[in-house]
Amino acid sequence: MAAYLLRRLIQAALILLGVTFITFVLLYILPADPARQIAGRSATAETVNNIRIQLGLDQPLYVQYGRYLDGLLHLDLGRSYLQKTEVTTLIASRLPATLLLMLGAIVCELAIGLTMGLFAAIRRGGRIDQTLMVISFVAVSAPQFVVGILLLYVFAVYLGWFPIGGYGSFSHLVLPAITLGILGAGWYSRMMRSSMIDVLRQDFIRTARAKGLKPTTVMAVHAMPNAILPIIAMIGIDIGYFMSGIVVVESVFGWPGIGQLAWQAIQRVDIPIIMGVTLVSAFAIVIGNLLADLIAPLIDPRIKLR
Amino acid sequence: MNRLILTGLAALGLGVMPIAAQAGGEIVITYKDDVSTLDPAIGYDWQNWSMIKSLFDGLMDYKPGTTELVPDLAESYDISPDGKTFTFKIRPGVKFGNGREVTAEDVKYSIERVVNPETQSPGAGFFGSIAGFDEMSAGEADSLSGVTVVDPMTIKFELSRPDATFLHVMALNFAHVVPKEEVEKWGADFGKHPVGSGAYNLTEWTLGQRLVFEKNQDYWKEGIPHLDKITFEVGQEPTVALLRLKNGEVDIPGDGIPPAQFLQVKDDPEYKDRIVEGGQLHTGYVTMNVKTPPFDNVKVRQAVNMAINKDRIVRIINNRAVPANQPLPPSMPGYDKAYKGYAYDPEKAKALLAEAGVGDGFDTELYVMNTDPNPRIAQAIQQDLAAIGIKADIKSLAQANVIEAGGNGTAPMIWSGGMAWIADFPDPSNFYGPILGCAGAVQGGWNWSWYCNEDLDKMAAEADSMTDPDKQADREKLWGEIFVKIMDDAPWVPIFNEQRFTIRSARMGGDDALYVDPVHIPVHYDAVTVSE
Amino acid sequence: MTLATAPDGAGITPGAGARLGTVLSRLVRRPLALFGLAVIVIVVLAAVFAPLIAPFPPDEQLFEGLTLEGAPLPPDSTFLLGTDLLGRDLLSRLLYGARTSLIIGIVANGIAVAIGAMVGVSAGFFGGIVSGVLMRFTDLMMAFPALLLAIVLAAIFQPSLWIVALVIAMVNWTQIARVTYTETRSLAERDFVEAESAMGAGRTRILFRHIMPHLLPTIMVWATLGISTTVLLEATLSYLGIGVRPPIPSWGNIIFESQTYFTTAPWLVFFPGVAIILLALGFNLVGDALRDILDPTQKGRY
Amino acid sequence: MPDTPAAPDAPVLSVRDLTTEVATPEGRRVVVDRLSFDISAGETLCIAGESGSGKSMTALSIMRLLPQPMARIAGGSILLGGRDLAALGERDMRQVRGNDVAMIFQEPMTSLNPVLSIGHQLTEAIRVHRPMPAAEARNLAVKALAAVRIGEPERRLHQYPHELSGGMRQRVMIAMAISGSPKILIADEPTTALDVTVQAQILELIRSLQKDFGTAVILITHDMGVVAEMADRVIVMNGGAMVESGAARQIFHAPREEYTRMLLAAVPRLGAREATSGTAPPAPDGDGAVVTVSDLEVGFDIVGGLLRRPVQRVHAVEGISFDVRRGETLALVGESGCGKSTTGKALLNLVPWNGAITIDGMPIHGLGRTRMKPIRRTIQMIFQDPYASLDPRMTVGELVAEPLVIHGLATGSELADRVAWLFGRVGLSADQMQRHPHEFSGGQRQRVCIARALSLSPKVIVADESVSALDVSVQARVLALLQELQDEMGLSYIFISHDMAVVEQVSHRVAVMYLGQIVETGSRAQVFDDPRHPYTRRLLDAVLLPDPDRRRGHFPIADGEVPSPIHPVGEAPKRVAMTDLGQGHFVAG
Repeated sequence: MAAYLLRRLIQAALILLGVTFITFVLLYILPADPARQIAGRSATAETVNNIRIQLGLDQPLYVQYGRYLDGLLHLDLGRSYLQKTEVTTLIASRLPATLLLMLGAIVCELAIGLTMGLFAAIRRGGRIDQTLMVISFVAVSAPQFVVGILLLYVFAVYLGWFPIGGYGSFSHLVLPAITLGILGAGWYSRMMRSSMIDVLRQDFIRTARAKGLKPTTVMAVHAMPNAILPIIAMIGIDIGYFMSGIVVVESVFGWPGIGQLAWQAIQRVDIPIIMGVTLVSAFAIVIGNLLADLIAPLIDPRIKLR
Repeated sequence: MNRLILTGLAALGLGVMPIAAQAGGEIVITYKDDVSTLDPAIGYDWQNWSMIKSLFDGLMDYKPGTTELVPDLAESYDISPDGKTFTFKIRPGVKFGNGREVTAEDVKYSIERVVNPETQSPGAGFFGSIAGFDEMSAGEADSLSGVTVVDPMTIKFELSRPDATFLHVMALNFAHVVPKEEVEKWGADFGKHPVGSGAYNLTEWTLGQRLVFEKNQDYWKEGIPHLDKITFEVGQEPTVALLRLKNGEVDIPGDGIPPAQFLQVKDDPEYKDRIVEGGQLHTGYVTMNVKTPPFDNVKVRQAVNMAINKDRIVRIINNRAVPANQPLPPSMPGYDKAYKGYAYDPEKAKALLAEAGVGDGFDTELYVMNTDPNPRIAQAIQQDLAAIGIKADIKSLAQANVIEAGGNGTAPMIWSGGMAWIADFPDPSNFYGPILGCAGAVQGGWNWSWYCNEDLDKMAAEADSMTDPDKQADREKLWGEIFVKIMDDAPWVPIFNEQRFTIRSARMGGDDALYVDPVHIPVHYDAVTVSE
Repeated sequence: MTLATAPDGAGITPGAGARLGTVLSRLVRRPLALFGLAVIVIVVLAAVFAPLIAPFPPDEQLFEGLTLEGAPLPPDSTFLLGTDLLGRDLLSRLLYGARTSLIIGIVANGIAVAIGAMVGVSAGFFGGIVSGVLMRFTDLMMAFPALLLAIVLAAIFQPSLWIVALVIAMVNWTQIARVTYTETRSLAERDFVEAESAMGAGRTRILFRHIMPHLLPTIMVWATLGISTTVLLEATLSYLGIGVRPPIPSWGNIIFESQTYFTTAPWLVFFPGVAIILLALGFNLVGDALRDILDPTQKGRY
Repeated sequence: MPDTPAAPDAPVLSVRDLTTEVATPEGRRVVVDRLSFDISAGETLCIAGESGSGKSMTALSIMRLLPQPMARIAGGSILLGGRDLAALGERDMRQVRGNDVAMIFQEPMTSLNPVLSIGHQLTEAIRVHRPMPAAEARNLAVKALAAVRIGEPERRLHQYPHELSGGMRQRVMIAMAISGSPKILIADEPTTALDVTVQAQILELIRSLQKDFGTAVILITHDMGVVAEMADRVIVMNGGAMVESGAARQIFHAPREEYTRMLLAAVPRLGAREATSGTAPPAPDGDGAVVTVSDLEVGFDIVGGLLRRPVQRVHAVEGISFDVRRGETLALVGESGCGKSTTGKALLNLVPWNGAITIDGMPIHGLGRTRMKPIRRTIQMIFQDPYASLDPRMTVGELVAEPLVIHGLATGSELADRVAWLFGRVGLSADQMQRHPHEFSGGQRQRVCIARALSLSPKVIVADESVSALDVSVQARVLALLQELQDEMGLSYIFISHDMAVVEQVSHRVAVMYLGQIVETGSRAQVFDDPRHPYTRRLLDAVLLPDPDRRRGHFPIADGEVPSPIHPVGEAPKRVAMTDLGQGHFVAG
């Protein structure tokens, strides 16, 4: 186990290294000059060049990258070009909100998606199944902005049940989490449905029924844990998706997540922030996958970590 | 970044407006983007511009709601007859947030800090006329030879050339005064921990969530500011901010009325009275790269000028602008009211193209920033160009990429929207040098049409050396000529001058002009009031 | 993965044409599949005959298409589905947009599925170093922010439909690779694969004739589910400047352009939204049915 | 239907005119046709029949666990203590399941939930009908495990199904079934998937539990040996209907119906080889061995640690040597995990191995796919599970043609003719070629496999448990076919099986394998008539005879787990030394 973890962490480090490298190269060849962004429009070419030299942007790629890695070793992600603040500070300030929304969204996704998938599987081919399938398609195809604003309209403005955006309390979390939950539920419900149909065909379900167990027990205790296995890997992937930020939902609900930070940075070629956010989201994906792999054997004892 | 008031009536009324009776109160303002920095040397976007103005003060300022220059930290100033020496007497007893008095040393320190290349200030270039600027910005000198502290309360600026805009420069945020000890204490993080001598102090900044400004109890101006507290909530979608405004949770949506809701709000009897309209020193234009064929031919450029239906474009943005025919906005001194420009005439445009030898049209690219409504405007331009046979591919990119394409000359045409020139101060010179003069037509410059006319450069230099206030009218006339000459060469298609629309909550008081203040955008935080 | 059989199967299996015929006739007998097929056919016809059906040119900004204040018009007798923010006829744009969206949905998704399946299958089938390299690369790409890649490609290349398709494919293949990898590994363990080896079948044959066909159901699910996300992803890319070039319409970019207007001009979001959902649903229904029909073991089951 | 008072002699369960239908695309099909029977407490009723006879459907009908929504009870009644199960609501039926009627299934591997611990599954079964504190349920669970003779029951509660052997899992299933003290236990092919020695243990266990609890047992099986061993009364079913019923002795000694007689005749009987096998083993002729194996070793590494180095090694085959001559059948006998299948695979180079193997004079060690290809025309394999070893997405015609296509031996009409001929040769009609494997019965599928193996005209066929999944009558026919082909073409077989009765019927020589090594080898007569190794004897003892008068009697039910072939790297298991008993009869030790 320890050896497994260690090996996975080494792998993770290599993947992160790869991600930083690719990102760095891409940003290097990106036709946009950070120095010009900093210098502003009153600057002379000389000033811009001066800034370029100060930031080391005139150096060859490998020198710049080497310097970045050196900083990374000291947990130094550099300072934002335009905000002048440490990237670690900027990301750290956004992290709690991002994590909270991620958690809320995943809980909603699973709650909505798995329930839908479960019912569709039980009633396979029936009217409920078909209705749920259409709903899942609507969910997958709906634009985040529209869903978000609609929910906001109905539940915050019209009914007044929740605050109109913002961050701080549980009631602030509900609507953004549900918005993301609805959208993700489309995928999860499809996966759950097919996975559940597979499980319900298994012999051990018949055994459970033969014991005289209630249908709910058969479902919850015997079918669910088996059906949920392929979905865990998906959650791992999701974690990364949420960590890289969900710009639209964040801005609709005024949620201070990483997405808006990243979006602004990309618009303005604020390379240290882009690198930092990339690194954090890649880290989250890697950790998410690792977690998924670690959780799987807890649910299915047949899976061995080697 | 300055705006001139359009409604001269309001401006007049303002000068005599008594200080409102109500004092105190708290308001909430929302923004979509987080505030990047509040360091006056760094901050250069329209969102932090006025925030910095409320936290810091400079030697000069404008009368609220107008573009009329008034001394601020300066008690008085004196200009030498040759227009090359400016001496300011500093108001005594003004204190920084940390309790220390503002001195001439602070002014010198603040301006040298901006010029110092290590600060990487985007405003350094504004101080180019101060003697010793070149040495300092090249890193050869530690200070500006032209700035002298005469006594603790007197500072003298010597210029290397006459600069008619110098007082405006002294009103820029970049010239605002910062306390050295605080800057050194916070280092690069000063922008997140600003300490100034302004009307407000920053008391809370939760990154990505909110900033809180509280009244500076020691502020030297009597009765200013009116408000006790302003909360800026950031990260809010304008559509949602409007919903919250309707719900009474927000007093001013900082990003204005979202285009999608504009007509709805405008026609809503409950809100239409709360909408404030104002002009701004803004022109939206299309550049044509005069170095790239076929735009190297003036006839082609003129043809393009005639091909674009500006009225329709204005309609697309819900009439929130007026069609433009020259680079200068109408409220800018030097604007030529008589100039008619190129009228919309596709037939004549086609004829011109034929004369230029491209009668069959040609393919080109139109760069545009990717935020609404710019791609839409670009499509309208695209359709108009197609009507005379020019096939323009739209390249809709992030702001930084468009700026890059303009600066390195790869973009044949650029629609300036979203990155457009809004003047930093109300002077025509600000509309020339970087964006139409030879100085800007270099790698990395802002002159995206790469238009360089040596004669006009000379005329511009001449106009800027006319520092004598009495010659102001001549100077404006000269500038007007320059821009008309530019239009003959037609490196741009001026499309429209945008109007600004703001909405405020019912409880917000103060003159309308304060809400479309030409300098303090969107609102003059120091001057507005709130009932309750 | 093809329906056709090897030429030397002649006499033992019916020809490809005959089989396609049977598949079609079986498809048509299922009401849901028939509905799906009808949707796809209608969309394809709309795309092909757009110039004939569309009441207006798709990119003509009609003077009477906007109010004097510049607001789009709701559906009426002239503009059956209303007009967009530039005064263009929405119906015409939807009809032409079907071309873009079909191409994006099918090509981009197809490339993604193809790359994903190829990587997943190779890694799962060959194992060892191949698997290690491919799957680590997949992990790497998965951890890489797709948006950034898209932006850089947008700034470097001339955006065109095919670049868009490529970028979408680059973004979408990793998950498919993972899924097919797992499945291939379990397929490779199956008895009949061993039986083929025992018989002297080469790796290629086993791969193409005996493993790929079994991946079809999984791939089908991903391919059909991917349609709508792909169509919407194209819209996101449009927004970043790497989508199809304006004024070419796509269902995704129509929605994206006008989503903030959905309270004031709901038709601009509603109609393209319904179109995307219907198309995705159509593909899914047909995909589901095909999966059942093509899987001989499912034949005769409920 | 009058209410039946619970008299001591009254049947516990009384089935009358039970009719069950399954919906198919072609319409409804009756799978159980007006079946009636009674069973009393303490009695064992065997329902015997081949696949598709409706015996499992009967069991599922009683449990009301028919696959939904395709199958339903169309008529008749199932009376249990005055209640008609056929008409009971689902809620009431739940009270019956596990409480009055319990069931164990054929596949212990898949019938237990892989993600729940044994303890969970067991206590759940206990508490569902008798609510009680968890601790008490645990005690009962331990008792139940002890009752099915599972060692260390406390520890087992924490284990998961995959950590137990097949026999152990079936015991857990039985423990679960009896934990509710049901009146009736339905056992659907409880031992079919198990090794012979384990089968014997399980049957013994059921019998002793029945004795202790007085449970009525309905045992469903296709194996007449099991019927003879267990039944008080027998129902023979065919095509959904009852063919014959009666006391066990009567059925076996005086079957009234032709079908019953046929069924009994098909059962391979140990020691009856002279009576059934017409062909005497051919004298080993002089032209030497077609296959020689010497010192074959097959091992698999289990990796672990940071660098994924091998930490353990499965010694699947540990130094075995044998040869097979032309026209000869060598049987490799042993139980699961003894290495017999691995040996078969090594012969076709499907697993990496060490040692020396020559096929028809060609050494095959280290040959890649390409160089191995021509050799595969000499040696072919038939796998255990004909369904799993046929690609379900191809038609059987394509499947049979495939080897010819792969080796480029025929194309076009020649190919079609050849395939048609092969179909005919294995007793299938050529018009079935366009169907898919799932449309065939098990026996037919195995014929397809044989046709496929034959298509290359090999000299040697490795038949890995090729008949063990088949019904007896089918098994007999397939065996006859193999025999016929051998006589006709001079094929050599390596016949891998766990079934001593079958082996006795077909083999010329026998090699008994245990833990990867051969423990006894010799001619059929030597091994069967004079078994020397204790393991050989145990295998023979475990064989059930289809004769209720010759029940095996007591068979030790001890919790016998086969020792593991897994050893740490560098620690090879001890090789056994062979003693020559003369005339080719060798025994370990």
